[in-house]
Formats: sequence, structure tokens, C-alpha cells
Amino acid sequence: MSIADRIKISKRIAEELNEGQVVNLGVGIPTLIPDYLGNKQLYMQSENGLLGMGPTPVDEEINMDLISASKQPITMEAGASLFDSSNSFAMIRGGHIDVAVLGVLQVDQTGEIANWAVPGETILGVGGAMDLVAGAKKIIIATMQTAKDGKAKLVKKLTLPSSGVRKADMVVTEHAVFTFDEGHMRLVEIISDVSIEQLIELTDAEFTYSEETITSN
Amino acid sequence: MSIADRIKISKRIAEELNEGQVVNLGVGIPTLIPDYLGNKQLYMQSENGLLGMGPTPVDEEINMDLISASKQPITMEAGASLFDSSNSFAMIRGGHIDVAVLGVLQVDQTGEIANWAVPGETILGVGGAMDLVAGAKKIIIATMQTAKDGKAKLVKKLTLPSSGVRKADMVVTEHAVFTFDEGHMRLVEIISDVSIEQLIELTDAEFTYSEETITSN
Amino acid sequence: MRRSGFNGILHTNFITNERGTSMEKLIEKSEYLHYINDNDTLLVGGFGLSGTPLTLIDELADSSKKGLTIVSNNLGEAGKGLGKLLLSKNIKKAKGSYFTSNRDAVKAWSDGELEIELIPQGTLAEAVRCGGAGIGGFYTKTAVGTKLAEGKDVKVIDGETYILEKAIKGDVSLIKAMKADTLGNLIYDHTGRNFNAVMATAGKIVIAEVDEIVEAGSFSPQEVETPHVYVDYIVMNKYVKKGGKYVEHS
Amino acid sequence: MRRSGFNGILHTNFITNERGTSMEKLIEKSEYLHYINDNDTLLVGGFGLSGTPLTLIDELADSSKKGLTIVSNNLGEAGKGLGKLLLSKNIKKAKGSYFTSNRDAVKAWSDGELEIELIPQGTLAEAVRCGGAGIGGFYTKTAVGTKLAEGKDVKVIDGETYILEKAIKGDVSLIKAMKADTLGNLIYDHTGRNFNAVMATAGKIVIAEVDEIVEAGSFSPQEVETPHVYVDYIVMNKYVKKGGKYVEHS
Repeated sequence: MSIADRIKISKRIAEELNEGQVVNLGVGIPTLIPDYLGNKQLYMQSENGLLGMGPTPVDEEINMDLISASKQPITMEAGASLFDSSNSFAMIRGGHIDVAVLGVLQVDQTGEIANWAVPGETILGVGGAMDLVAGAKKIIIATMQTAKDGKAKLVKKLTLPSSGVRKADMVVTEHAVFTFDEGHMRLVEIISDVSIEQLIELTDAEFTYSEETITSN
Repeated sequence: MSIADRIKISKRIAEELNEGQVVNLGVGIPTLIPDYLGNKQLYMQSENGLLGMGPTPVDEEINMDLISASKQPITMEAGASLFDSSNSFAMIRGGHIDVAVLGVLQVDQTGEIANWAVPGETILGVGGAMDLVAGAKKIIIATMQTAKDGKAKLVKKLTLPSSGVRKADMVVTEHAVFTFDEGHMRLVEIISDVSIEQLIELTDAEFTYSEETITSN
Repeated sequence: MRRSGFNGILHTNFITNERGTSMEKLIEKSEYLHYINDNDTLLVGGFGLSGTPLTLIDELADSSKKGLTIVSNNLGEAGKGLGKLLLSKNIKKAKGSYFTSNRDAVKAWSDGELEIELIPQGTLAEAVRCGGAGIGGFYTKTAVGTKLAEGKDVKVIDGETYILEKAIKGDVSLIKAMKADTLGNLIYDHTGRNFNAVMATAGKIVIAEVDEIVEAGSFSPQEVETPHVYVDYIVMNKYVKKGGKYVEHS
Repeated sequence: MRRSGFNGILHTNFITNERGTSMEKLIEKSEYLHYINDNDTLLVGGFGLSGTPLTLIDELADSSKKGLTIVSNNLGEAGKGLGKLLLSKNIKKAKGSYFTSNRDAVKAWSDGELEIELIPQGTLAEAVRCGGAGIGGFYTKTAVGTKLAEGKDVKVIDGETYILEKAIKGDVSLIKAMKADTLGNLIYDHTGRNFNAVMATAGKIVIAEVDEIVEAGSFSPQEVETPHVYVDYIVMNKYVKKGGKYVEHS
């Protein structure tokens, strides 16, 4: 997956985030988002116990006990707060995070997410994925349109284990933006030079769209 | 109930408390105990959110936001800690309080406690009574032998509503000290000039005792 | 993030308090009533009169809101704190652990004018915490075998008997802190924290009454007791503390 | 209050650390192994290598303790932190949320040498909190409808579906704090608090590894993160932090 595509996805999701929101960013593409927020003040939550995560520190300020959920060194912004894991997940599970931006292995056409386990491979990690899926007020998926093997990641029905019954609200890929409306997937924007026919080809999930959507790009 | 009796009960319970213990003292007689601890360092927990409660402050230092569970102004000792109500009761319910000293309306001969509700009167308060009964490692009851109407407070079977299935470990009255052993009440000490016959008369509950216990006073 | 709940226009952006600190969440004390509807469930912090949002309660007592359910450890004292709402007849029901010390509450209940649901103090605190934490209910040892367990599910887990207590949530939380920073982070005054910290998590809209507002960054991240994510609006306390008690602003 | 669990004679009273601070709970690092039995369940704080009791783990890896169940978010990294216990074969089972990042854990599991129970991170934190709080279990939204919910009780409460998760307790908790005071009150280093604060509440015996011991009263009552009631023994960290990482004491 090209860095240009990753940046494109991050930028597009950054546009969806509003001043003052509390946001939890998953590993991978979502971690690029802070670079594209412009003047918007957001509050980043890290599930290992911090609200108000700031950028990567200079080398002299690195402290292994001030890290993100991705276990990278971080800083704290003015007005940050620290708490333990149980209170961090009370915040997440209790619906106090405005937006969670998550990577996925698959998302189905109803918005159901698979982002933790690949059958046949060792399933030894779940982390906070299911808590975020269950608890965030809004879930935005950041993903490439297809997996490395070329298979669609936006599928009719999950073939990988589900991360929970709670559905995603939006999917942003390098080609397009989709939303979910009462269990139906809808194309709202094409953000590459892909044609609608090509997009349908790259997508296993069934989605609706209006002509305006396509021609707007 | 005479102040001398209240002090006698408090002093006797103070003897039961050991250096370093974490103790929660109920309203009434138990609040006198700190005056009789001598050099023993104990840590007083107050269920509204403090471990390390100190004595009553001088007038100039009274703060209505630094109070005991009895809503009286208090101070904090060196090494005190403050927490919210949920964490205070996690401490209580989770078995982290070494001793709770409680007043009662009745205690039965198995150690079951009634200390919150008088039938026929308005039952509008329970406070932290049931949490302390359920959670403290050791429960010592501080009570007069009889109620104001002369009826025994140490009864065969509770006639007042129970505070929980968890039994008391010890009862101290102005006349005697009783313990509970596998559901049976046992007289371990007489601390007034009452005779064993008089004590039996004042006590509805059945208890065992050895001759040595009686003659030791 | 400001939550919805009132669609009218409020001039709440960057109100400046008397100290010149600007803050988006700060509103006038009367404004907060817009967020309260008749028959709402309000979660109110405090233990007796300690850590109680006196200013918010005064406004409510002066309002025509009715049929309210109040979830709070006590109903203040007779004529004081939440006790005022009994005299002003705003309350239909009270859920809490100890009402005996307010004679007005006892009388209102006796007269059939107030419903009371008695909840052990620790169960109340934990149920509200669960309400704010996305937990539906919990099995507790407290009250097993008592009248307060009647009608509740009983379960034996690893040989110990527990009862099921459901989470408690509210439409609006009214809490009292000592200081807010300009983001809405809160710190409390000693044992004034009591129920305020959990009440802050379990209301759809959370209004915090504070004595003082300071710049964001004034609190160390370790000392923040309620992170700003839980706080929607801030109202300045009209009382000042003198001799350890809140008195009318002179 | 010191808890029972070991009946041998330990010279633990008022050991003095290198700074001259005397403290009843302070023990030598090797002593703590007396409190651990084969097949015990250990609750271990930390998130990756952050907030991890490295010294306590080293002692355990050098011991002959076996059949241990480790409850911790991760098993450290390959050869580091709890990862050492895989190489030293002390562990029978691991319960936590994320083991994929330690290749030794993946290999041990593949080889049938390690049982793994996967628990969502928030469920793990809450289950341990319940274990320390006298709560038998809780109904959570997390993992509803997933493989990790298989075999678990499902309950609909107020229209929402939850699964029952049982509390987790341990025989011994091994935690890491930045500072202890002489009573055993603890404060943590930033996000190093993570699971340590809940692990401290749910072990029958709690051993805290700390960088420093200060006099009681040095912490303000508001800043104590783990009250001393939860802490039974203190062990000094043999590592020192340099460049933000713990390195061998030079």
C-alpha cells in the first residue's frame, strides 16, 4: 500500500473530524491523521490511559512510561489527563469517545467489522479493538479497498471473525468514501480516478449511489 | 445509655485493634474509639472517600468538604489518600478494610446483624451499613446489652430486618464480650460487675461460656 | 464534545467569567435549565451538603420543572441543598442511600408525595459508575439476604452468592467541583469528590458547578479527577466559601 | 495491614533502603518469592514493557516456580519483561488481550507449551477491578456477538445486549510504581499506571516494585493513586531509568 494512498485516506478522514472532538486512533493509517488536522483542536485518547496525547517527543524527552497504545513515545498537551486502564475503558465503552478511527481486515455491507482475527493463523491478540467497536459514538474505518492478495476488504458478508454487533458509520479507502444507513452501504464520494465500474469491481459489498455522487469527482 | 458505658465499650474495642490496621468506624459509640488507642497507629477509613482520617480540626480549619461519613469536620493524617465513592466502596466491599466497628439494633446468636431498619417506622436510610457488613474482613459490634425499652439486643433470632448474610465476629457491650464460632455465640469476658445469671437474664440469645471466663473478672 | 439535547440558540461560546478566563463550556446559571425536561432523571453529586451543586439546585428550585427523579446519596438537609427541591415540589422520586436525616423527605414520603427507592451507598456508587462505563449491571455481595435484595436476580459465582444490580444512568448530571480548567477538566475539594466523579460519567448532559476556572494546563495530568470529555457545561458557583462553609456572595 | 500467606520468618521490619528511609513493608527482592507457590495465579501490571515490574520478573525467571498462570495485558516482548518467563518455563497459562507481538508467546502456544485465554483489553481491566471490589461479575457490551463471547451468559438489559464476564482475582499481584511512601501509598509514572492500579486491588498478596521510597506525607492525599491498604510488600527496582528506559544499575 503506497504512502500516497495512506496519506490520502488520512487527509479525507481528518476532514470528517470536528473541532473539540475526542478521538481514538487505531494503529496503522489512523496514526497519520494528526498531521492533517490543520487548525482543528482535537483531543486524542490513548486506551492505555491518556486523554490529550500530543506529538512524538524529541529524543531527550522520550519516556517508556509515557507511550501510546501503539507503544510509541508520546507527549501530553495542555489540559491532558492520565488515568488507569479500567477508567480508560470506562471512557471508551461508556460512549464518551466521539470518534474511533480503526483499521480493519474486512467490513461487510451492513457495517459489521472484522479487525482482530485471521482464521487459520494464530489468534492471539485482540487488544482494545472490541471495546472501541462496542463503545465509540462514531466509528470511521480507514482501509485500503483490497487486501494484499487483491481480495476485496469491503465484503457482502464477513468471512473473518466479527469484532462485535456494533456497526461502523463510515469507510474511507484510497478510492472512495462509504457510509452506512440502516444496514445498507452507500457510496458518497469517489476520491481517486477510478470509475464507478472499476469501484464495483474492487468491492465485493453491494452499495448504492446516486449519479451526482459519481459526477462530483 | 451512660457516657461511662459508652467509654467502657470503646476502650474494650480499642484493645482489639492492632497496630497498622485499616478500620472503619460507624456512627455512635465507635466514634469514641480513637481516643483510646494509645500509641497504636491505625488508619481510619471514611466511606465518603478518605483513608487516613485524623481528629476534629480547630475551628479555623473546618471545611465542609473535608468531613467524615457522619458528616462531621475532620482532618487528614500524613499518608492519607482521597478517592471517590465508587473506589471507597470498592475498598470496603472488596475486603480491604481490616475491621469495621458497627452499632446495631439487634444481633442474633449466629452473628447476623440488623442495623438499618425498624419495621413500622419509616425505613428511609441504609447508608453504607450493608456494604460494610458484606465487605469488612472483621466485624466488631459495639452495642448496649439492651435497648432503651429494656429489651435484649442480643437475640435468638432477628425480629428486625437483616443487614446481610455475613455474620459479625465479635460483640462488645457494657457488660460483656462475645465472639461467634461457626454460628454459635460464646461469652469470652465479663467486663462489669454483672453476674453470669444477670447476664443471661439481659440476653435473649443463647451463648456458651466456660467457668474460667466468668471467674476471670 | 458538547452533546445535543437542546436545540434552541444559546450564546455560550467563549463567555468570559469575572476573572477574564474565556471558556466555551461556561454558561449562565439560569441557562442550564434549558437542558432539563419535566420527568427527567437527574444524577446529583454530593454527600449531605458536601460537594453539592448549591447554585444549580437553587435555580431548579426556582423553576417550574416537575416530576423529576433525583438520584443522589441524600436529599440534602431540611431546606438545604436538594432539600429545597422538596419544598418547591419539583421531585417525584428520590433514589439514594440515606434520607432519614432530612425530616422533610420523611414527611413527604409519609404523605405519599415522594417515592423513595433505597439503595446501599456502595451499590449506588457502583451502579452509577457502570451507567457511565457501558456496563449493564453487576453482581454484588452487598445486601444479599436482605429486604433490599427482594426481586433481584441471585447468582452464585465461584461459591459466593451475589445479587444483580442494574446500572443507573441519568438524563442530566448536576455536579460540584472546586476548579475547572478552560477545557472542562475538574478537580474536587477533598471529600467533596464523593459521588461527583461517577455522576459526571453517567448523565447524557453533564453540568458542573465550580468555584473557579483556571487556564488549561494549570492542572497536572495526574491531578485531573474528571477529564473534560465528561463535562458539557460549566456554571459558576454563586456562593463563596467562608469559615469552611458556602455563604451568599457578599 | 500485612496479609498472611507465608508462615516462615522474614526479617522485614523496618528495613532501611539506600536512601535511609525506613519502611516496614520493604523486603529484599529475593524474599518476595516466598509468597509465590507453584500453580499460583499472578496478576502482573504493565502495558508492553511500560509500568512493568522488571526486577520482580527477573527474580521469578531465576526461580524454579512452575505452572504459573499470568494475568497481564501482554507477555512483554520476546526475551523482555514477562517474555523472560516463557524462556524460563515458569508459565502454564496466560490470560490477557494481546500476545501477538511476542513471537515467543506465539511459538509456545503453537507448540502446545502455553495455554492462552484471550480477553478484550477493557474487559480484562474491568474484570480485575471487580475482583478487587467484591463484585462477582459484570455485563459488558464488549465482544457481544463475537467468538470471545462463546459460552458466556447473554442478557438484555433495558433493550441492550450484554455478556457476563466474571471477576478475575489472583494469588499474588506484581505491580510497578514510580514512588512509594513509607506507608506503601503509590504513585505511577504517567501511562505506567495502566493495569497496575487495578492489579493492586485484586491479589491476595500485593508486591510493588518501586524506583524510590519517600516519607509518608510527601504525597498530597489527592495524588495517591494506590492507597497503602492495597500494598503488602515493597521491592526496590534494581534498574534505573536512563534516556527514558530502564537499564541495569551501573
